[in-house]
Amino acid sequence: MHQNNVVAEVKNLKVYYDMGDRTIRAVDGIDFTIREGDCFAIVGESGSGKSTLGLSLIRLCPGKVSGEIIVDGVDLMKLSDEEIRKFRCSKISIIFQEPSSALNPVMKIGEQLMEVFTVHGYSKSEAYERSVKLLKTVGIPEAEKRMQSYPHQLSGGMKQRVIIAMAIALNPRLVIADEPTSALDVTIQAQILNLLKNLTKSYGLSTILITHDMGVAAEICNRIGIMYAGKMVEVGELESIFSNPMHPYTRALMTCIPRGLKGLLKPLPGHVPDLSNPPEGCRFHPRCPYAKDVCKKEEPKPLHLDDRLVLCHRVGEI
Amino acid sequence: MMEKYKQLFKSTRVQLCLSIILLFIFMALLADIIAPYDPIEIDLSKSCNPPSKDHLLGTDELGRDILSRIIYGSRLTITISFVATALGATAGIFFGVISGYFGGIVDTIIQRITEILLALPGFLLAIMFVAIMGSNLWTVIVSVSISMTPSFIRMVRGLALQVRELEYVLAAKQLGANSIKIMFRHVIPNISPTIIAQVTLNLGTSILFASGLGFLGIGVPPPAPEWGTMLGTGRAYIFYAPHLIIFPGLSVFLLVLSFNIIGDKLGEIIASK
Amino acid sequence: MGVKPVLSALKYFFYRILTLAITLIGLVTLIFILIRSIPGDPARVLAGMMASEEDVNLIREQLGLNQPIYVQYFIYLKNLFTLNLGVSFRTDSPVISEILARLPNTLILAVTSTCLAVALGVPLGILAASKKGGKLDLFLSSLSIAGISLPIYWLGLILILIFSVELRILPAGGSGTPMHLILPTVTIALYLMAFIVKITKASVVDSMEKNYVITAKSKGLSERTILYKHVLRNALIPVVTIVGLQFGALLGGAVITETIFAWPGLGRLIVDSINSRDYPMVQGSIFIFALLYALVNLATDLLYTFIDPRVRLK
Amino acid sequence: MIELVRGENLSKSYNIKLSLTKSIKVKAVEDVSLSIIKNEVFGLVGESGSGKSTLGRLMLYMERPDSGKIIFKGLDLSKAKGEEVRTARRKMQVVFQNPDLSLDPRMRIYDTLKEALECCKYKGDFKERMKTVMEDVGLSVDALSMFPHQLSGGMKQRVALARAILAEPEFIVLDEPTSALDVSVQAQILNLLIELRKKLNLTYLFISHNLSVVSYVSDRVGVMYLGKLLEIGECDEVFNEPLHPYTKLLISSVPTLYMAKKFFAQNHSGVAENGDENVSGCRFFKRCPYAKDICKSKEPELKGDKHMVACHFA
Repeated sequence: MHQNNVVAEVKNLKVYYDMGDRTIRAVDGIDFTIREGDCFAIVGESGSGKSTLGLSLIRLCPGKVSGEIIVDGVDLMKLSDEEIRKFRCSKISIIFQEPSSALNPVMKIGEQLMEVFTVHGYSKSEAYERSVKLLKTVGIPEAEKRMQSYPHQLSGGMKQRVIIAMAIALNPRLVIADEPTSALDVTIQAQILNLLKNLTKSYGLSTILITHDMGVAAEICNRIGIMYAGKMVEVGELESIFSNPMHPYTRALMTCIPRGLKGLLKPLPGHVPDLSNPPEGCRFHPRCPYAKDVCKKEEPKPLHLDDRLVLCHRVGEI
Repeated sequence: MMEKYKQLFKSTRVQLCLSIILLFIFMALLADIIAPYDPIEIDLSKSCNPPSKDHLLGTDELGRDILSRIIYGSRLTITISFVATALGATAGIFFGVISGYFGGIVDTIIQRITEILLALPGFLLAIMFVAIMGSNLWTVIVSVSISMTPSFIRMVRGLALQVRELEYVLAAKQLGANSIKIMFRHVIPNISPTIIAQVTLNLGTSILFASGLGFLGIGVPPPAPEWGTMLGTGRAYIFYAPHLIIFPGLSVFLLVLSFNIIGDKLGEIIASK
Repeated sequence: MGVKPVLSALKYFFYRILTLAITLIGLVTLIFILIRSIPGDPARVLAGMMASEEDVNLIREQLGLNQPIYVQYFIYLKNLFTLNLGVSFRTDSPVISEILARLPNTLILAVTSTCLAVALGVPLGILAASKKGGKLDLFLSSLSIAGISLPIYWLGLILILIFSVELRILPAGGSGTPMHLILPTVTIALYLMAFIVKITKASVVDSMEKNYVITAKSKGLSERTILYKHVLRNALIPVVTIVGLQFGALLGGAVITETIFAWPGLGRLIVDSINSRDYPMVQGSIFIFALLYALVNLATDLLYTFIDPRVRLK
Repeated sequence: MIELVRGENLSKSYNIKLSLTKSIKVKAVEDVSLSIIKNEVFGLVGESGSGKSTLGRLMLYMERPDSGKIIFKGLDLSKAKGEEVRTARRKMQVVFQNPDLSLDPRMRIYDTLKEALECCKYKGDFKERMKTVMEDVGLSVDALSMFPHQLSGGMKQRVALARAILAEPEFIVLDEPTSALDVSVQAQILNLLIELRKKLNLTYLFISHNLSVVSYVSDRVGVMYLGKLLEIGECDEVFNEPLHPYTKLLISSVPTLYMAKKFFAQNHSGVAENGDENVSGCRFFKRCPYAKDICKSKEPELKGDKHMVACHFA
């Protein structure tokens, strides 16, 4: 279907946290590919490892990371600290969840925004001009005035716009958005999602959107990956996953969400496992209504069906 | 929570500090038995003798054995430190919880009084009280405890203000639990870790204050072997009998350091939640 | 700036001055009550046991002790706030002139030691924070907690022992030359520095864990730039406040240091007056101390509103 | 249709400090009347700052309204005696949003429930009663001996619910009970709530910012914006045929799994701001695409029979 260029490729990515007496395997062998213009959603519940994944992609994760992260043909894992610094923001950037804590409270908005340019070699005056333009692009009224504002003088939605401006400032190849709207009200969330959608189009950005909300994913993404307990259990085109979810967890997620339909929801029993001691075999088997003996013993191998990838022993049977 | 406190005792530094504190408490309790000499009896023939076999830490200007004076002095220091802190902390918790939990006019009154007491740095406040009330063991204890009470009230009040808005307190209120019960069952237990850390630090500070008063000659009056008082009288002989000031000061330092290290570690553990 | 923000800042300033005055009135009222509540004739208490009947009568006259208690109280307040602090029993000169003569010495000591402590303590605190968990951090942190636990009077004596008794390079006490300033300054500065190292480190470590640091990293800033540009700007705000408050508390510590080094400041004046039962002098110097302390705290608060944009007076 | 609780003309405002000199009065709830019918689930939706939680607390009489009254089963609580109020409040229980703050971290579950039973002066066997309630909320009896930190978020919410139903309430305010939970756990709790309501004959006031959750559990809904109720009606009616422009905006803002029509949300760019509630006209005026002059000058009343709306043009 897509013959576009590959922007990023993640191979066998693992992130472990060493806690002394135990190891938390937050991300445990994940592969995926981002193509140009893709908006790839990574959906999972808390404790699925999705935020760790996001941070590790830009090499800001404090845990032990292994595997390959290839962005624009360069393996980030092989770069020196100095090289990765230059890579950040210019090739790969990130948008965080909490707009109120992500900005430095004692620095002016303009100063924080201009910094992105100056650190990557722009002159002060050029940085200023570009920053003002950028603020206008992300829909902040009175941009010149706002350059002189401090973060606490802006609303949550406005702060998130500033952060988005920073992320797209140098026109990077890949933007990671980690729950960009979870801290915002729903009407503001709609505005921000809309902005992200428009920017992706006009800038030709490729994005990874990390979220717990299937609805948010559906809103702006074209491909989707479902994470559960450190594993990517299903990856595919948005429409095809929504019309035909193959993994039992994906199905459960979709039937858990109230959608204005009356009648009882079908909740999953139990909760997300402890990642320092995940279940043997398929990590989902204790909560899975279709689990058989094989699921308890053997870890399922990735199964490729057309454009779909599923991690389940019982694909096709259920 | 208990596991966190266990973590405290695992640290070697804390173990060392605890042993030092216990050593001084032990000295205070058994002073009559372990002290080699009478701490008060004067023998001018032995004035300012340097440390020797007979007098391990030497003798002071009036020929009294310094080791014995330090041993008996630990009684005063430990008493002052624990009693003053207990008084200050009790008053601080009492007024702080009332102020923070009930708010309103009671809060305003307590706050104003606290502000007045905070109008002077703690040590000066203690000096002011002993200056007016005169110097003896009890006025020193009361002055030191009053000097630590206002900041204690402030801290406890702040904590109580936070806890009273917490959901489990609101839920208990909705069930009809009365305020006294809520205070003892929810508020005080939940602010106790921070209080314990603060109390530990105050044990050290109260020693510094009490012996500071002694040093200035307005603390526990001579001939009582109070460490600060010993330093104050001994400093006149600094040019030819430095041992008079080295050992009492070292005792103060060790004890205060021990309390401070434990208090710091406690604070660290609470913050690591 | 328009007229309105200036007005609002002025309003705040007057509000603070007003609360300051109320607090001071509270404090002197407390002293008034305490002195009156001591059993016996207040005039006799104030004059001391050795005073002659004439002196006692003179004091009774001065303080209006023959009049009803509320009149006494107002006379007392009026006297304090017009800085008419009475006459010293010991020297027979006005209390206020004695105090004013000593005050500069105390201030010199406080300012030099604070400067020294800040100049050394802040960089060391930052250093400890940036090497958090390492050997240097352990060393500096241990040194800092030891410094805080050191009884300042003992530290002073030990310094005298080393530099005056053994090495004979610095005077043990007195005033007059810059040499005399060194030991008292170092004594206070060491304690204060230990304290500053501790809070600076805590504040810097705290700021380094904030989300905006990750944001800064994601922009491609180097660790060094992040520390100097982002972290310190946040971390030093509480440090400034605490140093301000400590400067006030230093005035209390001055009592001890001035006594050790025979430094003719306000602190030693208090101790000498207490020991010679010169009550007007004690009362007067405590009042002046409280006034100074309050002014320093007020200045610190105003400084805080100036350096932190979040509370800046609009 | 029997009315259980009624709030009449409730208002509540808080002082919020903006800077050292400036503080503003935020009207969290302003002149809101709400009647809750026995056995219904009334859903209250609104964004942050809409005052929905404050309204919930007022209905519980947990906070006293500045003006207006609460009538529980015909009893005006503002006029009732202390003991009557306590009994009434016991019949009105609450479950909060944050499972970590809902339970005292230093008390075992058993003690938390015991406290509730003691407060209700329960006469029977504590153990038996707890066992029944734990079964009701789907927890095993083993959990009684545990501390909150040993339980998952969903289990903590179940305990909070158990504590509430121990008092045999008739009315429960559920303040965002599932917002801190994962979707799979949220579904468990929502189903449990529906089940319990049938079994124990309960009435809920369900507060949430999540429209799909509210539409799933509610019979009737109210939409709040900056301290005012803008629309009330049967759940299906409000969600399918919203009358107020704000309700329309809210509904079209929700990301759904279906590609819904997004015209309204996409063409909208306002924010609710502090102070907007102080305008003389409609509070949604600034953000409303249909606003006319009258909206600026005159505040619309909440009108209608079953489906009520506060808009000049509905």
